[in-house]
Amino acid sequence: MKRIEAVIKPFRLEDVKDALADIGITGMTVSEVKGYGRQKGHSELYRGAEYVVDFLPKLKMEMIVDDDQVDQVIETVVAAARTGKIGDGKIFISDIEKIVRIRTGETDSEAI
Amino acid sequence: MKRIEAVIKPFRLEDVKDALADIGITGMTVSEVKGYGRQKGHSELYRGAEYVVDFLPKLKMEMIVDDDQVDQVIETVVAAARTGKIGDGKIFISDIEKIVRIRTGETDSEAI
Amino acid sequence: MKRIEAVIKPFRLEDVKDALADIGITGMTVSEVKGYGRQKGHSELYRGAEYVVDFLPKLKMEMIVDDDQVDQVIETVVAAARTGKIGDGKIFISDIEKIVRIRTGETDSEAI
Amino acid sequence: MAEADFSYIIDTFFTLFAMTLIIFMVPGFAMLEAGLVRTKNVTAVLTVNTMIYAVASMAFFLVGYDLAFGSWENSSMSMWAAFLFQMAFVGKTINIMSGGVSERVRLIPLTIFAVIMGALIYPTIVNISWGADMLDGTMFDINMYDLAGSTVIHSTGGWALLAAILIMGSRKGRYVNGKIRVIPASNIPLVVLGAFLLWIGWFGFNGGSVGSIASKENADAVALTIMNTNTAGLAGAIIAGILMFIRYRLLDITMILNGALGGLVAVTAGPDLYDIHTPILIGAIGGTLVVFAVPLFDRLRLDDPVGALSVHLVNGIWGTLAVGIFAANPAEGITFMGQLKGVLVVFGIVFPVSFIVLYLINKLIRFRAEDDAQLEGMDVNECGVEAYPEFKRAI
Amino acid sequence: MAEADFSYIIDTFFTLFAMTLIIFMVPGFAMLEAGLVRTKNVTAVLTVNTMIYAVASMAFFLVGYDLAFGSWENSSMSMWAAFLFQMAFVGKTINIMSGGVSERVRLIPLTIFAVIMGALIYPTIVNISWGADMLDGTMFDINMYDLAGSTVIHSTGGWALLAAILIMGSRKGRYVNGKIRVIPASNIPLVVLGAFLLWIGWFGFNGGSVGSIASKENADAVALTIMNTNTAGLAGAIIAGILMFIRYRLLDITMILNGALGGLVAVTAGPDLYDIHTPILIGAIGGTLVVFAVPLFDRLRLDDPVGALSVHLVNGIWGTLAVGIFAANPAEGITFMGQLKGVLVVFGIVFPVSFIVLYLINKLIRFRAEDDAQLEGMDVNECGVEAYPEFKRAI
Amino acid sequence: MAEADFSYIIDTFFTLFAMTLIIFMVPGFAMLEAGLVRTKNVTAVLTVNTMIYAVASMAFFLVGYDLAFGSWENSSMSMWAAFLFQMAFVGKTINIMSGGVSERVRLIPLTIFAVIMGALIYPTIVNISWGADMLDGTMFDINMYDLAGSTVIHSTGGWALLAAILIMGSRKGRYVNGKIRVIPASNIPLVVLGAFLLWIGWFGFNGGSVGSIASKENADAVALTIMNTNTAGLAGAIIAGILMFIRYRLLDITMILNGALGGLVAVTAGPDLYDIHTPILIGAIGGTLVVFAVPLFDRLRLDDPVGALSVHLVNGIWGTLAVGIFAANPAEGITFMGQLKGVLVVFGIVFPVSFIVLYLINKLIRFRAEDDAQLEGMDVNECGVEAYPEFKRAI
Ligand SMILES: Nc1ncnc2c1ncn2[C@@H]1O[C@H](COP(=O)(O)OP(=O)(O)O)[C@@H](O)[C@H]1O
Ligand SMILES: Nc1ncnc2c1ncn2[C@@H]1O[C@H](COP(=O)(O)OP(=O)(O)O)[C@@H](O)[C@H]1O
Ligand SMILES: Nc1ncnc2c1ncn2[C@@H]1O[C@H](COP(=O)(O)OP(=O)(O)O)[C@@H](O)[C@H]1O
Repeated sequence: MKRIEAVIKPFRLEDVKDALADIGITGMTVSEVKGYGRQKGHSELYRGAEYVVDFLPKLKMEMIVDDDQVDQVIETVVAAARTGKIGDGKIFISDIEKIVRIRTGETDSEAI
Repeated sequence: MKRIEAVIKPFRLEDVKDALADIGITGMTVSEVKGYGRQKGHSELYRGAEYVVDFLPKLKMEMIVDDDQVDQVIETVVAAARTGKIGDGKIFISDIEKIVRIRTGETDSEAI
Repeated sequence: MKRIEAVIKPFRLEDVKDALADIGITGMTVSEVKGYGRQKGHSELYRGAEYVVDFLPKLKMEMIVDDDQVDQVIETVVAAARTGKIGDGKIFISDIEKIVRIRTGETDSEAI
Repeated sequence: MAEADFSYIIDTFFTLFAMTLIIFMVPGFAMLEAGLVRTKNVTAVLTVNTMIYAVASMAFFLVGYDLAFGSWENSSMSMWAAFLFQMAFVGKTINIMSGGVSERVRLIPLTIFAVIMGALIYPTIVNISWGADMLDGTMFDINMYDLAGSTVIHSTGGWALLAAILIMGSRKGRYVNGKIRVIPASNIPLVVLGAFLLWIGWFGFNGGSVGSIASKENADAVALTIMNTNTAGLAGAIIAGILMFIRYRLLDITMILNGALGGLVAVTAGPDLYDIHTPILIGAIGGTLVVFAVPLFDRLRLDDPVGALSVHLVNGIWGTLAVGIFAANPAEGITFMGQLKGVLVVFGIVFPVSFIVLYLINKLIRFRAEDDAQLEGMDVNECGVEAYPEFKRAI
Repeated sequence: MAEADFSYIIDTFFTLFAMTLIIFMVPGFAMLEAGLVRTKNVTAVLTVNTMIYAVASMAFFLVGYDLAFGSWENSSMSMWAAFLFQMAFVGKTINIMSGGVSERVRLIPLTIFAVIMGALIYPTIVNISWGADMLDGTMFDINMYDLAGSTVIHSTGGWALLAAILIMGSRKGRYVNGKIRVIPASNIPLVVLGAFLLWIGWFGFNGGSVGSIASKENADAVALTIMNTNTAGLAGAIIAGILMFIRYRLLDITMILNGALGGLVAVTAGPDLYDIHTPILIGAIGGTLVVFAVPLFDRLRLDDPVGALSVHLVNGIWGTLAVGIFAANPAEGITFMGQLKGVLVVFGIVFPVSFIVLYLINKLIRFRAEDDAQLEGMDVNECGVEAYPEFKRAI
Repeated sequence: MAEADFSYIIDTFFTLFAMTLIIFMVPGFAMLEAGLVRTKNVTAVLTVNTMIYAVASMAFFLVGYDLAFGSWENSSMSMWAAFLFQMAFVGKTINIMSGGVSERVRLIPLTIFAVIMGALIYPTIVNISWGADMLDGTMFDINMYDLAGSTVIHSTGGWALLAAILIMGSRKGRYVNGKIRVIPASNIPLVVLGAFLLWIGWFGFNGGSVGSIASKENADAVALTIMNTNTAGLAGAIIAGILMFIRYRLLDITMILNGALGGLVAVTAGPDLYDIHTPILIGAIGGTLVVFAVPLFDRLRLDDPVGALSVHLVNGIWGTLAVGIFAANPAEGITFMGQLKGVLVVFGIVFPVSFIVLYLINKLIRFRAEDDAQLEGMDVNECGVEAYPEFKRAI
């Protein structure tokens, strides 16, 4: 099983979620993060003093999926999250060794 | 070393933490997340318009442990987090290659 | 490619980020977490009743880097995040199989 | 002591008291709207509210007051108190309009409009209704009874808002593929705080509009006015709560408060004319109108994040007509047709004039923020100040 | 001008002023309680506060006022002002009770109770203490001196709360395995804002209760009342701060504010009777009582998230007795025993009646939310509106 | 009715009204400062504001009032009302100082200083300017016109703040390696709410300082005072907005509000003396001064998280001198030199005395929190209560 993490622009969340639900993804976990990257930040003010904010609000979505779903999920996320402008975010894939569903004790593919 | 991540219902946090402390887990990192899964969301209102909220509040706990502790931690989390109702959450296990304790520079098992 | 996660004291963020930028790290993702560890919590009050808060505010930084950068990043984070007092935090290294840049579709090293 | 002196002193004091309550509506509107919009637009909304108070009051001071009343003279109370009371009203009219175009409006063109509204448009309406009356003797002369401005303030703001929404369009992402996306309020305590500051401000708004407390009759009129004002607010809240509960089995506080405000707007035209029970009916109808108008405007794709059209425009009209229904008194010139004429004349002036002014400003500086700016939030793009910036404990 | 006219006008104005200050206690209680509960219950608490103001005031208007005073007639000020002043009190009594059962109480049965309290129970207490006095001539007739309601308002609310807690039980998860789990306040700025709005409201509450400002004596009495009110609040805050610091080396603001409110409740029975130094003692004892009562009620497993029992019930009793101690004046009928009798008679009526009414309503519609609903939060389950819903920047 | 009685009653009532508005400045300062500091210091700031109100008022009551005025006697209004009005001012002076040392000051030594300030330092300044005048006949006797305290309140607080900053130093992490780190406000709605509560409070502050409303002339003076006060605030806000927009193309609300407050401070010395247009100039200069003073103090490494030096000290001086410029009236003893002398004498007393007192307290208990405590936040270390503690939904 694989963990697919996607750091995306926050306002794409609904679209990405819907697109994933359409291809049969039934679970995901989302967190609020701040991203630092090529997308440059902006200046903000405080009582007339300027400062640069270079951590921008992003959302991180995490989906644990079976190996054979990985490519489809990546494609779906890319399609739904892309705006074409810098800062659209990244997808990271890593390995998951085991899954347990707390409620039933089921494991691995059954627990996804 | 393994990373054990548990997505749980927020109000179980204290119990899970205490149970883990009882079996000798000395470190964990927790974050607030929103979960999408089988547990269905609910309707909310705003000025008389209804909408569905399908991301529910969850907490994600992360424990890095030695390989031989994994099973015990899983059991402990399952026991302490389970309410038996849908949405109890999942546990994901993955591999960690290296650990460093910032304060001392100790690594791996010594740094847990 | 590797994922380097560092749980640090929040006020070290700026320094760690600057140090990482200096060694050429161009991307990172940060989230607010609460940490439980050896650093003991403190008592708080509410209407005259005391209780112990043992989850302390921390930040988790996540950098996906090429394998050959790992050691340098670790050193840099340790140097910039260390205060020498308990609770300075930990660094966890794990494997990342694949990266995709959403905007361009580039993958792996090119997508970092 | 001469009775005239007594009356002058007491009415100056009373008017300052009433004015102070109205000024509480400045933070009132600010908190209400700050609570209703998304966090990324909170500072912008607060800045708008602050700037409106500043520039519209100044414009009214330098230009509008003369236009409205012809002269500063006042023998019944201190002329400065009389001015302050009138000045306190101006911002409200513009707040009504600014609230309804939140989350997409840019601040500089809005500030320009606030100046024109405070210097010219609103004073013109005051002139023909409460003031020097330049239409006197023409066929457009109006005789409407409108104690504290169901039409003069609330509909005026509402018509300007309607024009503004037509020009600016809806918020990015609000109506997508024929669907309405609900954008919930971000901070309910602020909404409640704001609504109650408005409610309390209304006591000064309506009570002060009686104009004098310095005789037994006037003291009764003021007290009755405040009582009826409050009663209509209570009734509006209750009916909205009942309707929400019937429909959803839930008590939607945002609608309950809008219901209360609807009731308050509705009673504003004639709180001194009704017996103590009529406001229950007027407020309840007001609250009901809000409950039905909010989704209606949404179906018409008139995107109004705070419900200002429903609260202020619809109930401004209803409240003015209600005087003609429940307190018609042809002997004193209060008739349903007179009220209706007032509503129509004000519409006939405010809507087209606002539309043209907004249209022209829009040619110079676009009112509507770019889509990208809307996505990022007005705070960062217009103010440079985030409302809740903290990356917790990072510094 | 006839002196009677002068007095009528001034007292109408003054009463409207005092009433307005009391209405600031509506957002005051709302903010205080919204700050003290967990975020998942904030909207529910705000909705409760709003609905209570709406329905209890309406019930008092339609039924309760007649029951309390027998007639609306008033020759000393506008009858509408007199009504508004009394109406402003009603909600407070119920707020005291609703605050203490926060985070588990369901809204509809609570609203029903608010109607009954506003229409019948509270007016009955007013009747026998300040009003028409139906017990006059019976052995239960009370002669207690209670200027602004240490007993009539605060203890009444407190007894009703005690009954309510007995019926509803504690919050899920509050007392587990014999341990008390601390559930901290979620938003301290709201707590402080709310407490100060209450404090300011108290000036109207107590000052207005003098009933007239229209003579030199009365002007002095009003000013002294407000001064003594404030002094007791100051003393309550200071003593609570000192006790906290001695015990914990920390200044717990939630306790300091509860101490201040305790002092304010305690002085409420007789602020016009004391010299200017006595309120320091009364307020300091009031603050001390709060500091000790809060943990005591917890040990008794009476779960009161906002400390209302300690602030309002304990100090309502203390304040009423304090009049008998520090301002006994048998010539004018003020005695310790008279005060005590008043406390007991009010207890004897309010507690059982509230208990029975709550018990019966509870049979129809359970007051206490299910455990699962409590875990998820009252906001989602009762209102459908989260207080701070935003998944930051997701839309 | 005798005119004296009328006047006594009305002025008692009016003074109570003005005092109430000033007390709204207690939550006003509290909200403003709570919004301006980082979340980890919010409870501490709120606790400071609460304790200051409590202890400084009490100290003024028990000691300071006698020192300032010599006697409580008052024939023109209730002596209790006169006291309350003066008492309402005390806390403000200390708030000015406490706000500027936020985020590093410890609570106990600050509380001690508040006692000394409320009991001795501030009353001494009142004595020589508005009160018994112990310097009368000496070469230091001052004749400055300072209606509501541009110098007596605002500069006094400002000088004490300057001394305090010199003793306590800047916040940890504010100036690092020669660079200024910006530490933004954490909650803008609270800032706006606080600023408007202050603004409204100013109506009572300045209006009430006229001292009487009980004649036509006084009624006019009060109304003019409030009007001019408001106008200067409007002008300060507008100019700050314009300057921000010119420089950054952004409307920085924190600066706009500071501009408004600067204008309000500046007009405070003579709002009753100016015609209605002069305050536009005075307020605009006030707002401009704030815009330039804020970065200047930062360059001087005087770390003032809320901008109190710029708002209160700089404009306190400017406002006092402005009277000498725009309203000089040698016949009545108002001259530029007289104003300047007043400014200097007050500086000459308050700054060294505050410095010495602060220095001595600092020897006993250090004012400045340890670096580690500052990093963790004052809330946890001084109060034990976090402002927004919730680990969302964890309980
Ligand atoms: N190497 C990295 N490690 C972790 N997170 C990264 C990394 N690079 C980028 N990110 C995340 O992705 C977001 C977008 O990256 P950015 O470089 O701004 O634009 P783009 O996605 O268009 O290349 C960043 O804000 C950050 O959250
Ligand atoms: N495949 C998945 N990937 C990531 N997170 C998941 C996945 N499935 C479930 N989750 C997380 O677990 C939570 C609980 O899952 P859910 O399906 O609602 O109930 P249950 O745990 O009873 O099966 C979800 O809210 C989500 O946060
Ligand atoms: N085994 C672990 N798994 C996950 N997170 C850990 C673990 N141990 C420590 N942490 C994180 O690191 C933080 C610091 O650890 P702590 O034991 O307090 O001090 P130190 O870093 O000095 O050893 C903790 O607050 C927690 O967030």
